[in-house]
Amino acid sequence: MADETDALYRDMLQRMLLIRCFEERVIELCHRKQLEGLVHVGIGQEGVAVGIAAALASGDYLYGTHRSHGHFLARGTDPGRLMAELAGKDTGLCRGRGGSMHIVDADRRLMTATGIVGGTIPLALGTALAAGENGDVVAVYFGDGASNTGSLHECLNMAALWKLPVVLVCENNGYAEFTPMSAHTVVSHVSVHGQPYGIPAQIVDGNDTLAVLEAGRAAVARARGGGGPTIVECLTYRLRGHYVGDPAAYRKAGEVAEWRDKDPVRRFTALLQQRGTLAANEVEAIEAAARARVEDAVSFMTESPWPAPRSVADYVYA
Amino acid sequence: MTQMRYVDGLRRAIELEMERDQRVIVLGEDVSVGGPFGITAGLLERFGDRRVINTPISEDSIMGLATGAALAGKRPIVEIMFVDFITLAMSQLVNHTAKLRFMSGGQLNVPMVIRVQQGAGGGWGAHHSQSLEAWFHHVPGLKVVAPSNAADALGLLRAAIRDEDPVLFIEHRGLHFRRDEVADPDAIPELGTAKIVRAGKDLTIVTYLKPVWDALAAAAELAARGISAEVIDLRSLSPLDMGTVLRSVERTSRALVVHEAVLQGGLGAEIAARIQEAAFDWLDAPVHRIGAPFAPIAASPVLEQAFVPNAWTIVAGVEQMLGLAPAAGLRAGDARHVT
Amino acid sequence: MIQTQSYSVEARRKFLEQMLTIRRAEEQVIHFATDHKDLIRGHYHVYIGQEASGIGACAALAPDDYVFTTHRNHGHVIARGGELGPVLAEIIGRTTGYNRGRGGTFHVIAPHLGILQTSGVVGGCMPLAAGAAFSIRKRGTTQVSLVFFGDGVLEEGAFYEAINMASLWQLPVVFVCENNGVARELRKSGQCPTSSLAAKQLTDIPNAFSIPSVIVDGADMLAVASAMADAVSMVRRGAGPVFVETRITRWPGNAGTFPVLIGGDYRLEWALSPGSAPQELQEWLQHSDPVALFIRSLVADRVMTKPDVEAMDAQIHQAVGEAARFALESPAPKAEFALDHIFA
Amino acid sequence: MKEMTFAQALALGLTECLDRDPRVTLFNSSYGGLTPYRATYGVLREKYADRITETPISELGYCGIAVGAAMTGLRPIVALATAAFSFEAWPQIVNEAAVACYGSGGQVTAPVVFHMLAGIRGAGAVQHSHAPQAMFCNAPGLQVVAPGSPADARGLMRTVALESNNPTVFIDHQRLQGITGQVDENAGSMPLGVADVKRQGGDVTIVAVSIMVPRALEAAEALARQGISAEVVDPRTLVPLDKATILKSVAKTGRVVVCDESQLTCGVASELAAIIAEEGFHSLKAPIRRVGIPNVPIPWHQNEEDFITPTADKIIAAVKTVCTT
Repeated sequence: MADETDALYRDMLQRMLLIRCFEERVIELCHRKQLEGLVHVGIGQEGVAVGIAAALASGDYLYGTHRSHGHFLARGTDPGRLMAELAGKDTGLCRGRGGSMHIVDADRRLMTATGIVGGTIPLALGTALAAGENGDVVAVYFGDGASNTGSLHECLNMAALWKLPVVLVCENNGYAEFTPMSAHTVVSHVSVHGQPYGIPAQIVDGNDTLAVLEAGRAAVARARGGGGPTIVECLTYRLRGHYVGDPAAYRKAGEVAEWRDKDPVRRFTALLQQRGTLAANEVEAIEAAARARVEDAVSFMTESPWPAPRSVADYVYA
Repeated sequence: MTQMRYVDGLRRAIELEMERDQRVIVLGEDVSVGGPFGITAGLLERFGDRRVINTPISEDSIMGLATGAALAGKRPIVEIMFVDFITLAMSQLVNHTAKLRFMSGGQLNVPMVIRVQQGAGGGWGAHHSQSLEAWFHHVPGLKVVAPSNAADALGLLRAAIRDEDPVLFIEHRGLHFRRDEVADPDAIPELGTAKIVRAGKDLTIVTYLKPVWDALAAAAELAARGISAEVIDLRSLSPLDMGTVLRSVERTSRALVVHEAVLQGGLGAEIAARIQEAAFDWLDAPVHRIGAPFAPIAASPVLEQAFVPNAWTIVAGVEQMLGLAPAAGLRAGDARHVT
Repeated sequence: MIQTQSYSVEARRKFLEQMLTIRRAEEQVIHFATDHKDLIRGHYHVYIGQEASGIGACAALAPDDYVFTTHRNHGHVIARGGELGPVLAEIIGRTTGYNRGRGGTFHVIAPHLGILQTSGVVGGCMPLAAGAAFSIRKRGTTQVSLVFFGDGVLEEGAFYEAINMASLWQLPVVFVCENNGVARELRKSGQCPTSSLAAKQLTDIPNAFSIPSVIVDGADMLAVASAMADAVSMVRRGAGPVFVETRITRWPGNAGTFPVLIGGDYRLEWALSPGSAPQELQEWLQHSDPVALFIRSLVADRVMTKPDVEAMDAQIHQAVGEAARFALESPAPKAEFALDHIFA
Repeated sequence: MKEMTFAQALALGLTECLDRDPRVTLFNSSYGGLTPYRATYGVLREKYADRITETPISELGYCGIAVGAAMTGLRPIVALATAAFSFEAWPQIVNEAAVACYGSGGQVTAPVVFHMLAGIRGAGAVQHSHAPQAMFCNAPGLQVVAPGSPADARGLMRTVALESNNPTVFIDHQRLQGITGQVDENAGSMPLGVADVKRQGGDVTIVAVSIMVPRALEAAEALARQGISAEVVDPRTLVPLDKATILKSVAKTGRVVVCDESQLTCGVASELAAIIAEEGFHSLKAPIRRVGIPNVPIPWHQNEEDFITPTADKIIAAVKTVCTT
């Protein structure tokens, strides 16, 4: 049992470091103009991505947001094909159609990310309606910004009404795009909106990876057991701007530093060392391995061919 | 040869496909009681509430929800009660339903049907009488079907349900209760095939939905005056069967496009533009368009009638094209007010 | 719960007059639809059984306040002071109607009464009402914006987006939810979820946005009037938005797709002795019809005698009849008019 | 006369509107973000703090709020960022704003401006590159303006925000922001429904909308060097539309290329081509060609994006076809 747990935790840390290295490299590539377009990174939110992914079974579905690199990597998406998609290469997950905001990895039941705030919540409900019959659960990510969209509220109602097997994971990073939550809504926590419909909420420290895992497991178990939807509100923080290149001047002084101390990767590493899961020198090894995978991903991306412009109309219809 | 009402054709198509394919589900506001036109009546009793699902009044989320169900292997038929209410579902329809196959580079497909009914008649006013097909013809990834009779309502709906892509299935409220001969109840036409419903040699009238019947009435009236009009029922608007249209125009050298939707920016503009592009040298006269004026639809019966093309507006349009004197007692200007 | 205020004899007579006016006008609308072929060709919605809600709300408003409503708007327009002639004329699309026949039954709009839009789209008016309130704030007047809507609106995203911003910006708007499918025993209090809303209590939703709310028995004329007076004065004082749920038991005539006058036009005897009414109506008349309940209380309190009520009703009957004739004799709009007023 | 960029001219127009009329108020969807004012927003925000409302991510809600405010004495401008977000707000724009005047028989007006960045912005991908102008042109009750030069941007903003009492969709384009042009700072507002002949020519008429205007002018220069004299007509406003000026030019040249950066099927170019083909039939010497986006969503990568973008080269190619048939 202990070994199993250790193995799981080690694996989770590997994924967190992979995400961190991947996104740091993405930022670098953007600055070097080797990647372009609107790219959103979730550095500082890896704990949520990995905690939730670990709580889901392989048959479960997951829907993302515009900030989903981490959600996908945590679930095992190949970094090479993801990087290739970010670059718009023919070998990308979506053969260059999607780009950073619109990634899909259907083989891993990562149905879609989206450029529309709150846009995947109804999709997730529908998948829950269909997949629930086979005992599969659907998790969907949304940010605090989405709490002001009508679609979240329409969906809270229907999810509760039909007891759908869906886990609504709110990544509350305190900012809707460029604006602090307090300027957008009167509620203190997004999960408050579930109360009128009797949807239970778990508010967790999103930078405490194990807390996310536990909350995620409980919500998934409840959904699988026919208990209906749960909101898991993860309080976290993106250490970078809204998009790569956003100077993020709108943040309070000291805010970033304060959250750096709560960096989920560092906290989880420390925890694993504490409980003896990792030997002191093991972390470097894991990090080195992650960097190596990211470098492979970059070379895969670089060496991959561009899509043929003439293929532009492919996949509009079957 | 059996007789059938348009609504019966629709219900029959849904029943047949639900029997044939367990993945087919029906969602919408009040579908359990049949909706305002009774089309889904009886389905709940027959197929149960796991396959016939009443939704709240949440159009945008219903659209997204059906899309998500399609992604996970269902074949949803969503009913949006009035096409006007699809305006509340534009975000999901345009940003997800229509695009997921493309966005995912072919990893995903969204086999679903969105059933709507539209059209003037009944004095339901500006929020319940619009004809909006042009918007959706402009959205890549969607197919758009518009049957004018019971046989097509039956056959095309079955084809739409079996299609691998999202199909917006547009019914016309004014046709729901008309009765037609259905030659072959098992026929399932291919989407994107137009049909010549009356052969002629002097001009081609291209139309769809209710105006098909007005065009046929006009053609009969014109025949009495020795003018032979060919009438083409497009049946599906996306994909659009321009081949049939162009072959006809090549023979007649004159084309008139008729629809109930607002003329400006309507499907007629697209068809006219393509005809003049491809058949420029054959044309003896400009491609003429008849459609609704650029205004929302008023409730008053007189005002409503003033919007909608009818047999006389079509006759008047043809007279104008052929440079004929208007028929006795009928000036082109009055035509649209005559019923 | 709300403290029911005491109302003067005049005030109570006025309430009854408005109730009977709406009741008779809506009966006339049903006659338009059923006695004349194609006069009202499409669907239409009547306000019978909901009179107290609209009258109580409008009584609390000042002349320059704004009102937004829905496809079920006839009663609201009349309660707000709409004249019978132009209202009935609009409902049947005549040029003498408030919108010159443009809107018909779905869209009776009366800007001179502050009624700026009656939307046929569920939830369509919610942001508009918040917007009018936004403009009030910006212009610094003491007006309020009031919006009537059915319980179905709580299923629409537009509702949430509007109440979130109304609460966030403390806008002077009164949200009046006419929950018109409530079992009689639940009208005063208790949970009453709707078939397609998971919330056990509608007011929990605005409360989650820190919007204060009140639930009132929509069949109790004076209770509604008091609740609305409190709500409107709170909002006018700058307390931000308030949500009022008026709970209404459906009139049996509204059971089907189209309204039906069970047993013909409403008879005052039915109000005084429900036993004399057709079977299907008796329970409603006994417990849920705001008009019957109010007439009985007026008679019991000796505010009016049976003959007073009959005289008042006779006058209203005549006024509605004249208005109906006016509407029917009014010209239909010219076809060319279809092209007017697309742009200002 | 002063040389300025499109973005500067827009900001100038907007500040003039805010200064001249206290009823003008701005709803901005997010701090800078993707809105048309991203370049100049910092300054605006400082100068007009009380006139600007920063909204939650509730397009449906705040567009409706703007309409309601417009019905009751304000003149709101909504900066809707990318035109894709107009789909969130669709019901309020087409069901409420567009019919307010008509539905009330002319009693209610909704003078609101929905300002959005339409079209291919560069890696906007499938959900941030929409060009819905054709759809708005098919929605009676909406005015649709689409300036293609700095001076027009400023002039039209002044007209729709200060003078017009109708709801207006202001079609803007990310790739117009940097283009420069002469702006007469003393000029007032600009009439709606008056097209502008941006370049005189005798052989062919190029009708160009919004971003296609600079591209058409570039094409015309190149064509001139090859001995083809192209006239460039910019409708400037799509609703109302100045048919006369377009048909006058067609009568002169007999050959037409229509350009708009939106999907071709049922696009703006189709409507313009249909009008010209019908009302200018007898002066046409060759079929009208349309230059637009093929019927696909906008792919993310530059290779594919460039491939479907209607460029000056594509206009040149189309002109050559119509001039050789």
